[in-house]
Amino acid sequence: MRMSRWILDTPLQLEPLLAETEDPASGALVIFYGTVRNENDGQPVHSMTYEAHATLAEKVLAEIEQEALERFGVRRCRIQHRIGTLQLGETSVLIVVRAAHRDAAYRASRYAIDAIKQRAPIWKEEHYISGESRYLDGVPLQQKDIE
Amino acid sequence: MRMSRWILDTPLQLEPLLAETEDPASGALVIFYGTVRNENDGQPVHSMTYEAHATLAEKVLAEIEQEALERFGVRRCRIQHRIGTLQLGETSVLIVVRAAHRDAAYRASRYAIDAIKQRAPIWKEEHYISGESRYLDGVPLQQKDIE
Amino acid sequence: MKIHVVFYGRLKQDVGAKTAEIDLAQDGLTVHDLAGLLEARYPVLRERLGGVAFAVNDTIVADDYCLRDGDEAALLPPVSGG
Amino acid sequence: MKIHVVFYGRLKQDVGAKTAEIDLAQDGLTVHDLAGLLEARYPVLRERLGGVAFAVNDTIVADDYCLRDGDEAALLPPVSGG
Repeated sequence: MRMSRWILDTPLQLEPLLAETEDPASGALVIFYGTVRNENDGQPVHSMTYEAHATLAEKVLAEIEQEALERFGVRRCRIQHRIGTLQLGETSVLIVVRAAHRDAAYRASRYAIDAIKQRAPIWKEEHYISGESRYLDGVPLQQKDIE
Repeated sequence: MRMSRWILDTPLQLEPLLAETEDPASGALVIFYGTVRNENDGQPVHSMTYEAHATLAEKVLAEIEQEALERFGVRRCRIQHRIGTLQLGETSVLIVVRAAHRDAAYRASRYAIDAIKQRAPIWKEEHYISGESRYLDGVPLQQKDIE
Repeated sequence: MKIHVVFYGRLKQDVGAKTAEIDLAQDGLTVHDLAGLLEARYPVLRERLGGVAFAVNDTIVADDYCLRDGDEAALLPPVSGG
Repeated sequence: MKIHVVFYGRLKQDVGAKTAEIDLAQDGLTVHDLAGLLEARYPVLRERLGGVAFAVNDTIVADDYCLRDGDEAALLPPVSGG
């Protein structure tokens, strides 16, 4: 377990990210939170454990931030992902994008969360009310995605 | 000047909207902030004054919230717009959408801000560093949009 | 009949007032008629009214809407919120 | 040569351990060779390795990547973050 700019084992906080990304030339701010919800495929969920290959995940999240800036011309992009066991409603991923205009901000935010789900070496294990746990099926990592 | 669930003459606050929309069945939360930026069409901006036909604007924003819920199947949608004179970086509009999944949340949020810009009886006057002020060109309201 | 008129956005600046009162002997005024009266009183409105919507008692109405004594008619220029 | 192997996600559960050590007399082991050794030691991996990526020292590498003494090889199953 460790703390970094991208992977944290403590609750994710919006305020520091807003302060870090403050920008008078931005007119649009889009924030995405992924949160633990109370059911999946009809099974009542109790909690969720997230595990990451932390050093590689940090590299990938930093790359995705950079791609968002370059591809969409947004002015700020910050991503944080939490690891450890999260209760219902807690935030697993937080993305802050600021841009001059809203179109780029929405597109970059959406790009970032989609890329995280495809490329970040992070795994989740769902714990159900029933007492059972299950690793969710995921997306195979591709070498080209990361190098 | 008046306070309501939709039109406020005081700084917009995220926390009360997050509390109001809390929902254990939502896994995605998309927040949009429109903020006053420091230039428009190359002219340095000093501040911005927003004026609304408050009672009609409240009706329209409530309708847009309802449409977001119905059209995109999101679980929560709340919109607030500020009126009065705002300084650089201050928030003019705040939209909170919660949904089971991210696709609906992004689409509903985007729908809401686009609809606000088309249909809410709100006007902005930009004040420039030069001392000049200008009402921005806008979108004519349509009768069918509101009734 | 009396109509209370409210100008929003740049119209307020154009006519130099936030409100105006229309006071007529006869009844049966439509929104279209009201627009004509206002253009006569404020010639600057002639080039503006094309993009203006009228709201009566918090509902946007058509040109042929019949105003009643005491109505509030709001003139809403093209909007720029968000 | 020694290779430090780390299992992530469900692989940790499958093999019943977070890490494993590979200790070999000869050098020149590729990631492909390592996968074979691991399958021999943990038969449960046979049905898993198709979707698994290998990272060596924080970079995802190809099957023909040549491991060096002391490398850490991470086995990364399909991901499900976000």
